Amino acid sequence: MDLNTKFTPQSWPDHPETATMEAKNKFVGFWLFLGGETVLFATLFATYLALKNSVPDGNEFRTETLFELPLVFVMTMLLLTSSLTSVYAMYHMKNYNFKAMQLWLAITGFLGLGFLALEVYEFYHYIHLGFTYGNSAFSSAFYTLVGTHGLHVAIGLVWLTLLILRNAKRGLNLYNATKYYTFSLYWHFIDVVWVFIFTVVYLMGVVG
Amino acid sequence: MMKGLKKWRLVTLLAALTIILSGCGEEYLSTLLPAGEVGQDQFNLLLLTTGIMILVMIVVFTIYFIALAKFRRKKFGDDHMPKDVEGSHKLELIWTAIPILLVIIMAVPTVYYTYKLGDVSAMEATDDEGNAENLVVNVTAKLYWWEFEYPEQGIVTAQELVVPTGERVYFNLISSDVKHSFWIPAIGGKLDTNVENVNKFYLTFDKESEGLEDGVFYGKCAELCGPSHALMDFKVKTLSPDDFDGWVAAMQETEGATASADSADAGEAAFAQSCIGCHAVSGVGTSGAAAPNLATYGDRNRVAGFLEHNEQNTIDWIKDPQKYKPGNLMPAFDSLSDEDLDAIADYLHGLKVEE
Amino acid sequence: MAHDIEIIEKTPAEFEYKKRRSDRLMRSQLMMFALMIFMTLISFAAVQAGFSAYFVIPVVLLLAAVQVGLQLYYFMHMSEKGHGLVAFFMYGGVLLAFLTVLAFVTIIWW
Amino acid sequence: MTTVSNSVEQKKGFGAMLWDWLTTVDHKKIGILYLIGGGFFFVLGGIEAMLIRFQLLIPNNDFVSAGFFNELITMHGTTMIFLAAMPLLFGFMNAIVPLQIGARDVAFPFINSLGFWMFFFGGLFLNLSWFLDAAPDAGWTSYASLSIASAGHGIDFYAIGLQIAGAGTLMAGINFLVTIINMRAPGMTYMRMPLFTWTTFVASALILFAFPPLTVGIFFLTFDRMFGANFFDHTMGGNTIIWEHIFWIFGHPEVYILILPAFGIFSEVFSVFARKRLFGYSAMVFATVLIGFLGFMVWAHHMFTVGLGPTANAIFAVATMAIAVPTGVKIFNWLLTIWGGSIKITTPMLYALGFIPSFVMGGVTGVQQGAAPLDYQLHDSYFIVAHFHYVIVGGVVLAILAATHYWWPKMFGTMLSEKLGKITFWFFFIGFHMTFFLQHFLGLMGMPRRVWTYMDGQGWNLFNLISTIGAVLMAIGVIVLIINVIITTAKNERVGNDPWEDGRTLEWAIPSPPPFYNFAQTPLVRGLDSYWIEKQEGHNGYTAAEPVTDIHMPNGSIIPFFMTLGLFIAGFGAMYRLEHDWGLPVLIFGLAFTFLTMGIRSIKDDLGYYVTKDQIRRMERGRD
Repeated sequence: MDLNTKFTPQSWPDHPETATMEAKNKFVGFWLFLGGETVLFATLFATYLALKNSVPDGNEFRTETLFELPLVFVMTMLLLTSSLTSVYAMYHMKNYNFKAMQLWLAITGFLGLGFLALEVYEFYHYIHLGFTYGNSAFSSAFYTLVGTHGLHVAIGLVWLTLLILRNAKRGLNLYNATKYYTFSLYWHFIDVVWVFIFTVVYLMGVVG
Repeated sequence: MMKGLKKWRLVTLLAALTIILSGCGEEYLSTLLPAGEVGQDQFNLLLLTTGIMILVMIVVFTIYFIALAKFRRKKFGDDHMPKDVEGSHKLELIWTAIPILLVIIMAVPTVYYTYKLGDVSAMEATDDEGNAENLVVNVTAKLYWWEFEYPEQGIVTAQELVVPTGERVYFNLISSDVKHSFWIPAIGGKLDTNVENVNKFYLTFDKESEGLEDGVFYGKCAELCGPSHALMDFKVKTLSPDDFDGWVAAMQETEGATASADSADAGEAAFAQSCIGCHAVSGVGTSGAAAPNLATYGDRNRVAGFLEHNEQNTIDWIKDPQKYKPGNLMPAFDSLSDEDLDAIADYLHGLKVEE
Repeated sequence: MAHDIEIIEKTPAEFEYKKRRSDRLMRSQLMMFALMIFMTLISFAAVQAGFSAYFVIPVVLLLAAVQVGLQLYYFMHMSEKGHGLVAFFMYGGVLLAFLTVLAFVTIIWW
Repeated sequence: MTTVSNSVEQKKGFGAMLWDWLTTVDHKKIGILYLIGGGFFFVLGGIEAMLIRFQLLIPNNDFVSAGFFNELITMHGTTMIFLAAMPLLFGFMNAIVPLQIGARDVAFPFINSLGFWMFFFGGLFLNLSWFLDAAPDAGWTSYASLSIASAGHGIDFYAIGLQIAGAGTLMAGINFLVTIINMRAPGMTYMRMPLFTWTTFVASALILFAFPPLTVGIFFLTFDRMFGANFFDHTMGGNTIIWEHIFWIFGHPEVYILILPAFGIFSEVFSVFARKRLFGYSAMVFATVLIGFLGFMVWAHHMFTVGLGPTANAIFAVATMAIAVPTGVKIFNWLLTIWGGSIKITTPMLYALGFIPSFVMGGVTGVQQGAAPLDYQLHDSYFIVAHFHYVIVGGVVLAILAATHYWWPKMFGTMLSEKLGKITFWFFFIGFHMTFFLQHFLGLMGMPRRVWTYMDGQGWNLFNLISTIGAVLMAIGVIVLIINVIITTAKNERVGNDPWEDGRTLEWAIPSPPPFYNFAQTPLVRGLDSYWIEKQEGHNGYTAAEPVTDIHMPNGSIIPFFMTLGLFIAGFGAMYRLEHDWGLPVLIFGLAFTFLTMGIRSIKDDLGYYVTKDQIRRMERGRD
């Protein structure tokens, strides 16, 4: 493959993310990876549900009293919006508008960063209350589930930063179009997982 | 030459016969010689499935050996090109339908027995006066010994389960350290003793153990639980209901029994010095002891569940338990004098509730 | 060179068509986003309003499932051509996920 | 433009050769690496097995200590499943599947190499436990209450080693999936794929869905043991049954991950040496997919005695029995494949013919265990040991040995001795049945599994003695195989494209061993058994789908090796973090090193190189 082939909006293919063999492989492989991730998170969710509110005698921490919905709501909005901004980025990618794509991706990154900061704050707050990782089986399951999601966000941010910086000078080509596209898939997947986290962990936790 | 061949055949036949006959195992330990309703149900299921499976195997092996004999390239020559066959819907339908049928034949009794053996609803049943109708035994598995509590009777014993014949005995099973599994092969199997929940099931003992080689059925731990997993045996004594009532009464009479340091019996005195902190000698109590209850030590069949029941083994065990059951929790009492050890062993082997 | 990607220049008409189509797609995605935000609001509101758990839990779970469907089909384009096998594997994953969760909430009960 | 890489050059120094193997991304070489790695661990696991059998030779034996025995059984199981059977199958998948579908390489050559090194370093990590501290001793299932209670670092080695190796397996699985989905030659539709490719495909799908739960489970175990979590500590609200579920949600599909490729291998062997196409090909494909699917629905049959309650037990019992149906379909299709064929008894065919009765035995006892109430008696007894060895050895190991003989000429260009091969077979086959047949009865006679020793007078002595003798015969068989490999390699008599003369699939249409680019021109596939079709029409070779063009090939890379090395180092840091000061820095250094290599990989473009038309023509001519 040639990195130097220059495209115009007119010659840019309809589906640049699957325009070459390598791209097709990456595309399918990444989707399959997401299929595996589904099962990975399912196991974490299942464990969380089995251990929800399962604490030793005398331990006060329960989902009903611990979680605070306003914070979770803000986090949810940040992440949902970042999902939309990455859709905008892909819209510009398909139209061969490199600058606009980079810009929207940067916005996506900042929203993600905001989400992550709030999550760190949330954990810090709980730990301050005494709800540490080793506090109970419940706390272990909670931090592992939500933390694994947070780790995915963090990895996504590093990936995004590398993408934006690495390609800033050379613009779009068929080599990096797939990379951008798979990143957006990844980011949406993180959002999907969060939808279940705020529903199953927080909303259902507050309801009891 | 012929004679030699015949002899060889005879030897082979005899060897095969020995293997087949010994293939049933020992009466006190083998699932193939069930001595209770549960084991019998399970054995019947074994016979049914084995029958069906042998049928399947006969069909497969017949086709297999005929094909092997008939279609050899040696016969056809190297140039022979067999006809390519894509498949046969009719044949494929047959060998899909028949296995489905066989599976259904096996599935029906499987489901039936699963529910039957899992039915512990009678466990809590009481008669008009509020007495439990059925015998319940609480089993606690520990590293590497078994504790049996009879809550209704208020008694507790260790290593040897004593049960009446001819009735369903219900079990509450739990483990106090790591997971074990409670198995009496000849009576029926098996249920894990988990650490976090009580498992319940029942067994029926239809044969008195007295006539058996050692006078007991063998029980096993069936879940890897550490170095001495292999040695975590227990014994089961099955008595007629009357004898069982007698045993319970005798156990209840040991209430308050203890070892006194001032005793004239040197063994009892030494025992009171070194052992009573962990080992009770009264059969009245509840589960949760740190070490096996020794009220029936003299009645037992084995030392530590597996060593031959004599005083020398008792002494050796006390001196260095780790040597016999690595990883068990009893400290070594090698500082005890030989006289003390002898006396303790004497004393222990005298602890009996049975005549 | 032979192994390079063939570059096909679109005619102005084709290009216009492509642009229109991608704008249309973008608009529908924006709509879906609004829908998702709306559903999230309902979920949070239902919980804050303090309805019975027997009502709230099925509702929020259903809304979550719908949201995920929207993400997969609109944002991740799973309905588009060439996603058949991918969708098969995703559904496989979802089925196993469901089984796992079902098992963990039914047969680990103590 | 870079020219042809060093892989075509001959005569290199040892250093250059080592570098070549460390950096290779060629699927055929990685296949060989898997065979070497898997073979090494297979021998290691075999030695452990022999020690186990010698301990159980006579009652009250104290050949090994109780603690050491538990380490032996744990490492034997873990090694054989994760480090021997699976990698050996991966070896054949890597070497053969791309050839069968007419591809020049796998979809992700770099990740292929990474997957191998992760398997290898994970296995190394696990086995270093023999020399450092203590080996894991809670059984290959590592049930939680015991694995949490186990002192020392044994279980930590298990957790971290398997985590690294498991990640490698997951990568390999995705790689095979994408390869088969995307890289098939023109005309190679799904329903024309050889059965070995099909089973690789389904097994890889199982890997994709089964390994993430294992990853999570092992993380729980790691966190509980090393980082203060409480998933399995019931005094803190934890629950050990969660581990059992997670382990078997992974563990049961794992069995199918092993056995399906074995089915694929035998399907190839039967049809080649019966000189007849596979009977009921589409039914075979369907059965494969169905077995893979059902494989996920039955995990709790490993937990019938846990106390899940009659309803759960009944459901899982019936689901388990249902698997017998597609498996039965397969057995009968194989029988009908040889029926009416022209059976040539070569070594691979001998293994295939030995497989049928052995596997049927293992299969029927599996159905018996599916009957939950009966399983209450069988579970955790020697009956189970007998059953799964009949399935794994009678199915998987026989398949691996068959494949070794069958594909050896394709992979190495020289034939293993048929005579020695048959000697191996008979020793192994007779030894295998001697070892395991009587263990069914030992179990029924009340012998629990995983026992370090047994008392005299329980009626178990004779059968245990016979069993150990059988194990010795198996060991002799393996030794003969090793001798065979050495002799064959020393003699190095070259063979042509199709040394069995009855090859049906594409891999036999190209030279043995194939050139590094596999196919000079992408082949055109015109039906099932495409090489057979060509031969019927008098062609020797394959029909090309394109003119000779430049071929794009990936560059070799040392990065996978270093990436894994970082994780390997980090593993020690994580483990010794609490008792040694150097633990935490080493953990951080290892992870940072891995991230650094990942960064290099993602920032530095690696676009591969081209082999030009002229070079290909020259090489192809030189071969004729």
